Amino acid sequence: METITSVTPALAVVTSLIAAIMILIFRRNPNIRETFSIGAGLVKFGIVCSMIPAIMQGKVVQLDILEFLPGLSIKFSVDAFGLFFGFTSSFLWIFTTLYSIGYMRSLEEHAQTRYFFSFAIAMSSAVGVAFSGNLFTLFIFYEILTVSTYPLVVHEESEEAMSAGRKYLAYLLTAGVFLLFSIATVYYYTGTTDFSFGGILAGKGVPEDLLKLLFITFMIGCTKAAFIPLHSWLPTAMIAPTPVSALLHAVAVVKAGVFTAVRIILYVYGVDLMTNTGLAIPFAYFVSFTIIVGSLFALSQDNLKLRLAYSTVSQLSYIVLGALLLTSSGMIGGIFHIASHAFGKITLFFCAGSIYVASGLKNVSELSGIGRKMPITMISFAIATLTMIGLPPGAGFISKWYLALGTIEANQLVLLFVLLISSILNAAYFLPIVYKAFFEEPNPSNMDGVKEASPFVYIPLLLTAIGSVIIFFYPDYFLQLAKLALGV
Amino acid sequence: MVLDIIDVILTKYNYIIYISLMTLGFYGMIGKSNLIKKLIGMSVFQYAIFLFYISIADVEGGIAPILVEGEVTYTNPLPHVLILTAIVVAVSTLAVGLSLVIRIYREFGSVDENKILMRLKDD
Amino acid sequence: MKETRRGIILRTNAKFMVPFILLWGLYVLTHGTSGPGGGFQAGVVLAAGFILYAVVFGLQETQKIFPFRAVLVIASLGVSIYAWIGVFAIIFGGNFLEYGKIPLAHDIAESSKLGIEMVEIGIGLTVMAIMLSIFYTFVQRGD
Amino acid sequence: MIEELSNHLPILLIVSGLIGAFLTPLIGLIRKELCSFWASFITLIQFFISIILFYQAIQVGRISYWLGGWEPPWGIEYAIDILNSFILVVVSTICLSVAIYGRKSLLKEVPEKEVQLYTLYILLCTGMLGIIITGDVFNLYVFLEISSLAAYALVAVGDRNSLVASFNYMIMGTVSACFILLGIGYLYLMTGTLNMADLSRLLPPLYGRPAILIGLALLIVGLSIKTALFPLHTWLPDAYTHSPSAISALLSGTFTKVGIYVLIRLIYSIFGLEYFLRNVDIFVFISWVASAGIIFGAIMAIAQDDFKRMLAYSSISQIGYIALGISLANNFALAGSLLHIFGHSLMKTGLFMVAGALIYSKGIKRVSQLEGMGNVMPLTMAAFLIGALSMIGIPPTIGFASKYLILLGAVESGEWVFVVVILFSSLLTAVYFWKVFEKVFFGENKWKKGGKEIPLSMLLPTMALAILSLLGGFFAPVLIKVFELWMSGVIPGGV
Repeated sequence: METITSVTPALAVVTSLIAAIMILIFRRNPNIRETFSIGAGLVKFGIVCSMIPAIMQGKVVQLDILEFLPGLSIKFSVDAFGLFFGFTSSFLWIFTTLYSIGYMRSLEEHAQTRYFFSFAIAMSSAVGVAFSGNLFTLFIFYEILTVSTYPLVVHEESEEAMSAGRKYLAYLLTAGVFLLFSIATVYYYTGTTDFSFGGILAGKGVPEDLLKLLFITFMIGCTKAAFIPLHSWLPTAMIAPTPVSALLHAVAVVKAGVFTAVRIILYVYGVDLMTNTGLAIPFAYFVSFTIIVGSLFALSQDNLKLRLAYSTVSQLSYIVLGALLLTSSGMIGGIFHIASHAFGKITLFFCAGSIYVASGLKNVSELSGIGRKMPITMISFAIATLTMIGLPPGAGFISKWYLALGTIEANQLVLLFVLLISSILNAAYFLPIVYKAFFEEPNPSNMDGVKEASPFVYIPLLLTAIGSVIIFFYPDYFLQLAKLALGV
Repeated sequence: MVLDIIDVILTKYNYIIYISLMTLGFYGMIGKSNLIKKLIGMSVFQYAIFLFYISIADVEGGIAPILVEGEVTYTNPLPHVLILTAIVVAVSTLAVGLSLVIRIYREFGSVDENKILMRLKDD
Repeated sequence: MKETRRGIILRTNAKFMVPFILLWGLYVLTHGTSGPGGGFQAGVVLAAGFILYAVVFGLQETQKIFPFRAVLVIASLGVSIYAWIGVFAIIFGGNFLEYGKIPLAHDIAESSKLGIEMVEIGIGLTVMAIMLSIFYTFVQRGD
Repeated sequence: MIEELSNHLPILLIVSGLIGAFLTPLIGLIRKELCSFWASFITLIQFFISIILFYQAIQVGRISYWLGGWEPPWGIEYAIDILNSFILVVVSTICLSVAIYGRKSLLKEVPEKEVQLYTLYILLCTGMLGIIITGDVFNLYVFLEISSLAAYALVAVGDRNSLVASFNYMIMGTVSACFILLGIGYLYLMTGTLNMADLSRLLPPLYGRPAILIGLALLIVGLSIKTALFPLHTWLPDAYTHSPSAISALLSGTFTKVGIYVLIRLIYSIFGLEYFLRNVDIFVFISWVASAGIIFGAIMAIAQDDFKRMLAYSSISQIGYIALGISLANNFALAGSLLHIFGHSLMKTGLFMVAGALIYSKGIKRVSQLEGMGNVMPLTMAAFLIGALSMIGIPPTIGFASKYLILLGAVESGEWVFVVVILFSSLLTAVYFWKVFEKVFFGENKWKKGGKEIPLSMLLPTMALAILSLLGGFFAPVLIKVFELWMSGVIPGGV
């Protein structure tokens, strides 16, 4: 594969770091501070986009920064898969920044500088995870992501938030430790941690039992992907301000976990090794369990954000499931779902935040008739719901279609059945909200005087909702990237 | 067997002496609660080691290492020189230790470790 | 230590002893190169002389002759002598403390001897001053 | 002249310190305030000399300086190779930054004692540099005692409890020094030489002799006390807690590291790895003890409320890492240990400086009083944040790089237990630092009025060390390359 050496990937990471410093410097002047946030978002997205032509031609953009030991270096390497994730998250960052400004100012939140600062660093590391060329670099950004999102989780500084923060750290730092262990072992056996499609572990004389153990520790390391039973940090973290939940806990952090899991499955273990060791199918069943149970949990939640969180738990596992099917359609479906879920779920969270800003409501049962008061928000919500369920014209349809194809190719009809059931469950926990919003009479006690919040709040969510529809109609670009990632 | 032991005692008596002194000193440092006695123990401990050094410098039939005419065996002067330095170090340590004890006495009104610890706990 | 009249025998003896102790200290100091002796021993002997004086005539009396500041200065001076001799050796192209290279006398052996003696003087002064300062400190604290 | 002097840098390093220390009283006679500047000046000179020596050592490989022109093994030799010139740089950096930091901090905590303090301070720094630079084991003992004596006295100027802490430290320190002296005696008895290079030549034929083993055991026990290796650490928590903050900062950053350096020198240079692999398998023992220390220190640190005491226990834990790396005895682990010596010096000194800053500005000593300090002293607390993250081992800090290397070393030796220990203790470290973070950054702000940063002369060194430990992760590859130059000579098989 042709490689190009360029500083672009590093620039993409550094942009938001510089923004973070600028945010600190201009902490006394909110307007300039926010200008830097938005500016960095745009610049970063531009930088990411500038790599698209090269990647589309099947090239890889690389940059070696530091070499610790032979085979152990800080290295950026942007391939189609990395770009897929990087593009999605940096694109959505722009909207989230706009939305954050509206949200934070409407609620007159404290410590806004800390908020934007941490946000910028978190984005830096999310893109860093996407562009990492090896496990070592990936780990570095993975940990920075954990630490930089902590202040966002405990933003409220209440006793509840602090204990949520402790839980968050306890899960994610422990996960980091497992990941580190696995990386060290991989390095010891292979002398490298560089990703390459097809895997690096095969034929290196690693004992089979160790391979299996290592896979388990790797997957525990990917606790960010919220597999049940290691999911409970995610609902707890919902105490964070809504934009944080929207971007980080629907896109950046959890997707970093999923992304890492897929990287490990496809680029460290590789298709052949996964098949030979027989790890893929058992783990696929394990992940299916998460899909179903996550949905069941979501059904039972009344708090809107919690319901969304459990939905995320469930949806994330689609992506891993796709990779584990080890068939090209399945893998394409899984990778594609990174984008479709991101657009859908961020819209849903934005909507939840918008409702909270406008009316202070948090629970599903109180939302009767809100669609009449806040039409833009709730229409966007409905569109995003379609994506989540996997109905046209939502982007989720395409990913689920490919996933379903993948299960058939892999001859795993049980998994196909899982997909169907979970779609039904998705519908079961999302559609009642839409129904309530539009077709039930508003309860005057909590609906009086409610109207759309500031345009900073409702415009981003409308755009992301439209985005998910656009992806449905023009999926070629994402599909192309997904296929390139698999070398198809 | 007994003869062996006697032989060891007779030929290696320097080791036995220094080890007994060292043990004695160590006991003083650890076992005594009076800080001054601890310091005395410390000195005994140090000087035992100096004795060891001096004893290993001895060469059978050697004379003091001052230049004289003719073929003579000298004892090894190096350990003496080393120990001279070490003695200075020991004296300095003792001085530091004593001054500490004086200050401890003025602060706590006692040189007994147990009493001092009790007073520290009261704070 | 309070100023009290000590026994006349004690004072007379002390007055008689102190000069000899100091003189002997100086002897030891200057003969360190060719015989048993040297800076450490001489310093202690010299300090012993002053300490004897202090024990008998009282601290204040001694500090009139030898104030605490002077002790500090002498200690510093002594080490400086030692260090500067070493540095001189470097300046004249030798290694640190390579006395032979310092052009004090005609031949290397002679200048070595002189160099060592000067270093010994430095050491002696320092040791004396430090011993005295330890003594002063302890006695003053006793008030 | 300049070129002339550059050949004499090893001795000038020590002599400048000696002259500096003994001129301090004279300068104090002129003006007491000048003493602190004088100490900064002297340590600055030593810092520059160390840097140059490091550079020369990388160029040349080994510099040997003969005191008085006497050829070793008869004379005392100052031998500088990459290992000890690196440690020189580490130690002199810390000495310099603490000297600058201490001006205001010591004045506040221990008023009216500048003259004695700075004399001892320079003496302590010089003694440590002497230990590092010398190539003669007895000379090493003398320097060790010089610096130890200065350290006892410096610890004793702290609060009321510091006297007892210092006394215990002195007793332990003297036992350790005596063991070292005795160990040296045994080596001398067997080989008839005190020169390190000479010893390493003469020892291999004597490997089987019990007297050598006794000497080694005595030396290792003695050095373990000096480095506060668990379970011989008992003097450390009290000494660090009760001494003035600047002194805790200096001791934590340098003195234990010097002990570790001597341990490395002893094991890898003087005895040679061969001995341990073939004759005495002491590494197993050390590594288990070190692991126990890592866990013990971390757990004790969690239980502390006193900020400095917490840091002190954390030191015990971190020293365990270094010792573990040494005893794993492979390239990764040893490089990791060397890196951790550097990293831990930076971070722990920085953290103690933060502790001193809290005492300076608000008189706070306890973690529970720290609520909302993040708003009052943002820069100081930012330094604390970086230092603590580095201590936990969050990338890209230097703490991460070094722990990762030690981890790789453990994996390479196939010692899975130690792998678990290293990883688990990182989590424990996170627990005790996070306890502080929560208070500092997310606690209720009780200090609405009078929020003020510490003076610049204290803030700058603190920030500088924090930034260094952040950037250190990026320098790590370069340093590892440098270490490899040295390690290729001592670890059979090369890198």
